[in-house]
Amino acid sequence: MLLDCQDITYQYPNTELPLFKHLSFGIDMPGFHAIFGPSGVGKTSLARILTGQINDFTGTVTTKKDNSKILYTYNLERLPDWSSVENHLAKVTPSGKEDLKEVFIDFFGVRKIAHYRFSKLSLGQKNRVNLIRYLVQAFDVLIMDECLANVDERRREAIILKIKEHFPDRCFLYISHNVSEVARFCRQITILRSVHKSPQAIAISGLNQTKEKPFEKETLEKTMLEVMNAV
Amino acid sequence: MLLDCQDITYQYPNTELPLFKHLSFGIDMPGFHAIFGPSGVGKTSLARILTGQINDFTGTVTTKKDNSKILYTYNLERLPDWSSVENHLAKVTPSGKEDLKEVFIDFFGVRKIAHYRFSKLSLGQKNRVNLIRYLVQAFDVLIMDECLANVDERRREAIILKIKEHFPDRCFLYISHNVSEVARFCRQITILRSVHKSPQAIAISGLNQTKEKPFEKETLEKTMLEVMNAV
Amino acid sequence: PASATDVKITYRLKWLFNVSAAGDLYADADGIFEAHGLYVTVKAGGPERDAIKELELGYADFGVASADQVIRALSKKSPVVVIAQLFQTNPLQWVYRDTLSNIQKLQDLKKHTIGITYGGNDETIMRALLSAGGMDERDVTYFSVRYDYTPFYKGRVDLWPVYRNAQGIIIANKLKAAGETVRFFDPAKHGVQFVANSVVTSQRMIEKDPALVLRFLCALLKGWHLAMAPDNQENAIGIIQKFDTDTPLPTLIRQLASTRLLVHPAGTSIGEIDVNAWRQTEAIMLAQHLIPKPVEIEKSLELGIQQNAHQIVSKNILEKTNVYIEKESP
Amino acid sequence: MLYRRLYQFFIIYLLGLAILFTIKYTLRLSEYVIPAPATVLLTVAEVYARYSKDVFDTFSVAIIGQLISIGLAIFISIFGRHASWVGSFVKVAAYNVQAYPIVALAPIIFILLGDGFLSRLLIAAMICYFPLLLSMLGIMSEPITEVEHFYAATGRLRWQLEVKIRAFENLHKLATVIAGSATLAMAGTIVAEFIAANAGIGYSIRIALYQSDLSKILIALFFIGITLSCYQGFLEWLGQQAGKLWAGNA
Amino acid sequence: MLYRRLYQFFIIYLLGLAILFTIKYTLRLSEYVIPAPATVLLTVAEVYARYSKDVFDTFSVAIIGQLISIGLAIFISIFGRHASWVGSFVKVAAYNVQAYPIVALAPIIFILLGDGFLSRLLIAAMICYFPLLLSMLGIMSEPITEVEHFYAATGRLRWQLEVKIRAFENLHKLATVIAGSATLAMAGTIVAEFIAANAGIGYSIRIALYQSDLSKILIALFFIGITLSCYQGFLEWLGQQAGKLWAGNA
Ligand SMILES: Nc1ncnc2c1ncn2[C@@H]1O[C@H](COP(=O)(O)OP(=O)(O)OP(=O)(O)O)[C@@H](O)[C@H]1O
Ligand SMILES: Nc1ncnc2c1ncn2[C@@H]1O[C@H](COP(=O)(O)OP(=O)(O)OP(=O)(O)O)[C@@H](O)[C@H]1O
Ligand SMILES: [Mg+2]
Ligand SMILES: [Mg+2]
Repeated sequence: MLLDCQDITYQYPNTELPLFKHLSFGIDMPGFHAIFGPSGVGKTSLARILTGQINDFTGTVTTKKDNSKILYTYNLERLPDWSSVENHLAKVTPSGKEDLKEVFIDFFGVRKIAHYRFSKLSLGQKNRVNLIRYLVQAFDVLIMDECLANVDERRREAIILKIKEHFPDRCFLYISHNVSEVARFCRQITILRSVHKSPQAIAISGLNQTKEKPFEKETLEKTMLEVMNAV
Repeated sequence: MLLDCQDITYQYPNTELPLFKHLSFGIDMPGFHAIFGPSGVGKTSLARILTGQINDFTGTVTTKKDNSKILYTYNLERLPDWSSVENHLAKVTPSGKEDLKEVFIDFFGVRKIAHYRFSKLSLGQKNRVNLIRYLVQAFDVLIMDECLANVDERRREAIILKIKEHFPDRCFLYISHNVSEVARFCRQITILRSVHKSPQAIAISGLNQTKEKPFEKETLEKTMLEVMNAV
Repeated sequence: PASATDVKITYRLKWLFNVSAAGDLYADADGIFEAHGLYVTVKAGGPERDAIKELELGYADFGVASADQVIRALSKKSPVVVIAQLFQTNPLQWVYRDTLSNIQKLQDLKKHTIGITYGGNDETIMRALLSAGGMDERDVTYFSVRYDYTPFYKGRVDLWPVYRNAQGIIIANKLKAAGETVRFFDPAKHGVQFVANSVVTSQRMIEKDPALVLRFLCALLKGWHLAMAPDNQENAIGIIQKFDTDTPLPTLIRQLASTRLLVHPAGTSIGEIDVNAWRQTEAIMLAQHLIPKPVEIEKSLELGIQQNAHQIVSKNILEKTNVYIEKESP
Repeated sequence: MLYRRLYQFFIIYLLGLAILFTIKYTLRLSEYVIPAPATVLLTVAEVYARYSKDVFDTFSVAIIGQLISIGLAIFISIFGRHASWVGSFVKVAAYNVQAYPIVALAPIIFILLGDGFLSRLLIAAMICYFPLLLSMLGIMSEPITEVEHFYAATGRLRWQLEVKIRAFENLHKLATVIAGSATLAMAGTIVAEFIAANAGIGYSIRIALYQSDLSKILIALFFIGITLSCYQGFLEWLGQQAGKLWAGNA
Repeated sequence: MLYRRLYQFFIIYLLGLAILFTIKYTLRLSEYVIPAPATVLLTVAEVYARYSKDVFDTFSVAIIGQLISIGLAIFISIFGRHASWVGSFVKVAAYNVQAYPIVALAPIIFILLGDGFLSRLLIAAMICYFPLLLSMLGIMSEPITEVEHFYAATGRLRWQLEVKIRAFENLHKLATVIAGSATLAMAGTIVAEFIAANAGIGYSIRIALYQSDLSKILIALFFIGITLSCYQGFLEWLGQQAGKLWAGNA
């Protein structure tokens, strides 16, 4: 198991009912996976449990290497505004990853605004710039919490494919509300359901589309339906 | 014309090239309309021009009644955290609209978290709560800038239909990156294109789906294609 | 008229409650004021206080002010009059260690580092002394004095200005405890008569109710008499201690003794207004351009009232009975 | 929390004494420059009752003074928060008054208010309110768009609401400054007493200075420090409680 | 902007005079209590040269003092920003020192530093740094998650960066406080001169007080006010420039 959550129960302080009850799920292979579920079901909370930002839960979170690096990025993050986006990216890029960074800057379409301060960017531009700085870091698991939510679909799909191409052996947990996208690009789709249902998490395998391997319409629709029904 | 923009040219201070050049477009009937375009093309900027937050542009923005009330809401807004969401909603609901507010609270699925402080909500819950307080205000035009971006599709569609049902004679400008959604639910889709293309704005009519009138798959795909090509 | 009935009066001192106000406090605490039908609030003073201003503003009816204050006030047309002079010798003197050669003549000041409060009347006095000795600032080193005595303690300053009867005693004690002895340099002994604390009131008061002024002054002087009377020391000390809680008894006794010598030196009467000293004070201030032109100080010295009060008081001090009230009241 | 404050204060105080005494004994300074520990102890026995009473007296004035200055700061920062003419006028006024050393203003204050409680209070407040004013100005003049946008757009953003929003978003900063300003209220009152010379520990300090009695001053400082540490602790606790209440255990 | 500041200061000053003079003439007070306008003018002619020089002298000390206290405040707030033992210790220390009235500390300061420039500077800094400290503490102890998350998650959040981020996000507030603290630096220096030095406007004020010469004090206050208004204006301008530069004309 790359990542394994067993029997997780958690309730936020002074709330009526628990958010998770005996929640279990696991990721056993690298790839571009999804965590999917209705708004408010607990995706972000789960991510914060995985990264240890929440630690007063019961149950166990285990990773293959016990020093696996789990990074978490979300769509409200900001870069400091005291210098241009490109300077910041340059600063936080580990040596050896410079070329990768340049590739992403071009491919994500932020080259022509790379000399702006972050605050001047559009939402989608912010999303992309922020994602780049995470991609060039060292990580085993990267949790992407709606961190492309404000990017247009065409570009978003291109970006996802690019990521899959560059990091075949890393593990991504992609949190998004776009069913078709999740169904098309993700390998394992972990569906979070309300605490009343059990099991609270169900795994569905997606089409895991790549540049090489396009998808068939029917399977997509089947999977999408499967996902929607599972929720 | 409900809303008419003629020959708008605008460039942000210390940027290389203008964002809009002789941009013209208009909305001639009420309904649920869209402003669509790739990330960074200028949708938010355009909205800020329409609401007068940006006023050093050239060109004219005219509305039917010259005192038309244009409201703008975006997905990063916050409610003050000193009391519960329901208190805030109650406070800002004009008398007469209380029932409407209650309807939305139920229908948008925020009833069970209405007693939380805003900061405790999930992104999608925040989106919905914020939208409710705008819907109960008096307005002629409401610009919704990705203000449902973090809500799951199923709920989002339901919400859009609800809005259309309740406000047949108001004008909405819905900014979203979800092509199919825009194509299905919007009446007029104004497509913003990069400043190099001309005209910079193209109008396409969407399926304008309502509860009563469902849509045909083919037309949807046609429209979606139309939109994607126009961009 | 006010003089017949009981009156409320506010009396503003020059400095904090201490031995320099012995008589004032005595008159208050021993009920002498009441006995004279006066209900007096005695208020402590301080460097930021100015009795003369309070007279004008009506915050006080009588007050204690130093001569230089009086003369400045007069030169600015303030309607103030002097009704008694509390110190016959100015308590402001300079303390120095006896390791310093004894200062017998003014020229002995040469080359010494002398503490002065810039703008204070110790500066005025020192300049007067220097010019009297045919010297000026260049012959000595001035050192600006402030709240703390450290520079003197650490020997950076040779002569330090103190109130002989108050701080003087305290410092002498401290150094004594450390096995050092001190001397005091007294300007008066070198011909500089600079008047210190005096009792003042407003022109208005004198004109409106001279009897009241007389009555107050009598009570006050009686207070001073009893406070200064060696055979009455226990009472005096007891009263001062009530107000000045911070000074230990032995110190207080020494302070009182020293105060006696300043207030009631041989051949003077308590409260006596030394006109010549006042003239000299004015002359000094004029010479140092502290006032633009003469104020004719003697015009503002109420010698009459003072002598009148003195006779009454010394009389019934001798009789040890308070005949004054019967006399006055109709 | 409070305990820590207290014993940390003890450490600091003792450290201070230690330094003084080392100076004394290394430089062989005599008793009258820096008193020996024994002397200090004797003095404690002599004055502790009176001084603790004085400090308490001063402290009670300080509290009132602080309350006043908080009110004052809020008031001025509300006017001064805009770049408008009035705003800048109020600011210029507030700043200038502050620039004048109290010692220079004191005589004028006494002329206008007479001596006693009122002057004492005013001076204390004047010394205490300015830091409050500065941070409040900073906070009040900075819009919080994501929150204010709705109210502004729907014409609901009356100044009370604006102030409330900005205060709330900066609750933590405000709490820090207010708690800290207690210190200044105390210092202010002491200075006031020092000048007005009629009551409180400030008055006692003046006398001690006049009599050059360092040991008394050291003791006074001790009482001041301990009172203040407690009050500080209390205020911070209060701030946390308020925060919890208002922000709902956020 | 600067012009406005200046003439607003004039208005305030004249208002103050007006009040004094009204009191004078309604209560028929002599020259001694409140001088007549004519006298004040004469005094101006007499002392303006000396006083403006004095004020300038004081002003230059004040600037250095302010710089020092800014440094001091940054230093302490960096240590004090955490709820750690050291943090609270530093804070307790800083607060207590502040609570002690300078006049009471002065003797000790003089024992340690001797008199003259250094003590003067120290006292000025001590009076000026505390408000700075308070707001900086408030600012530095409040995390800015959306910005800091990445650096923390990737182990890059060294304290320098943390401080930089929090300072930058609160640039406007900091600018306000720093500009405002100039006032305190000035007041501080004056007080220092008042109790210590033999130079500067504080010293002149003390003499004027001894000679109970209100007109001189009024003139001193005028020079202080005008110098300060200019400096204030300059600092605010500087703050804006710095902001522009750092935040890129944001
Ligand atoms: N700090 C908190 N205290 C109490 N309840 C909280 C807190 N944070 C989140 N919640 C509640 O927990 C639930 C799950 O929140 P979470 O943000 O994990 O949902 P989500 O799946 O990320 O939703 P979305 O897709 O809208 O982001 C929500 O109902 C929310 O109200
Ligand atoms: N204040 C500003 N100064 C300079 N350039 C700006 C500013 N705000 C936005 N821009 C630039 O203007 C362009 C349009 O921004 P805008 O936010 O309108 O795009 P958008 O269509 O809303 O994109 P998105 O869909 O990602 O929100 C972007 O390239 C952005 O970099
Ligand atoms: Mg979420
Ligand atoms: Mg946008």
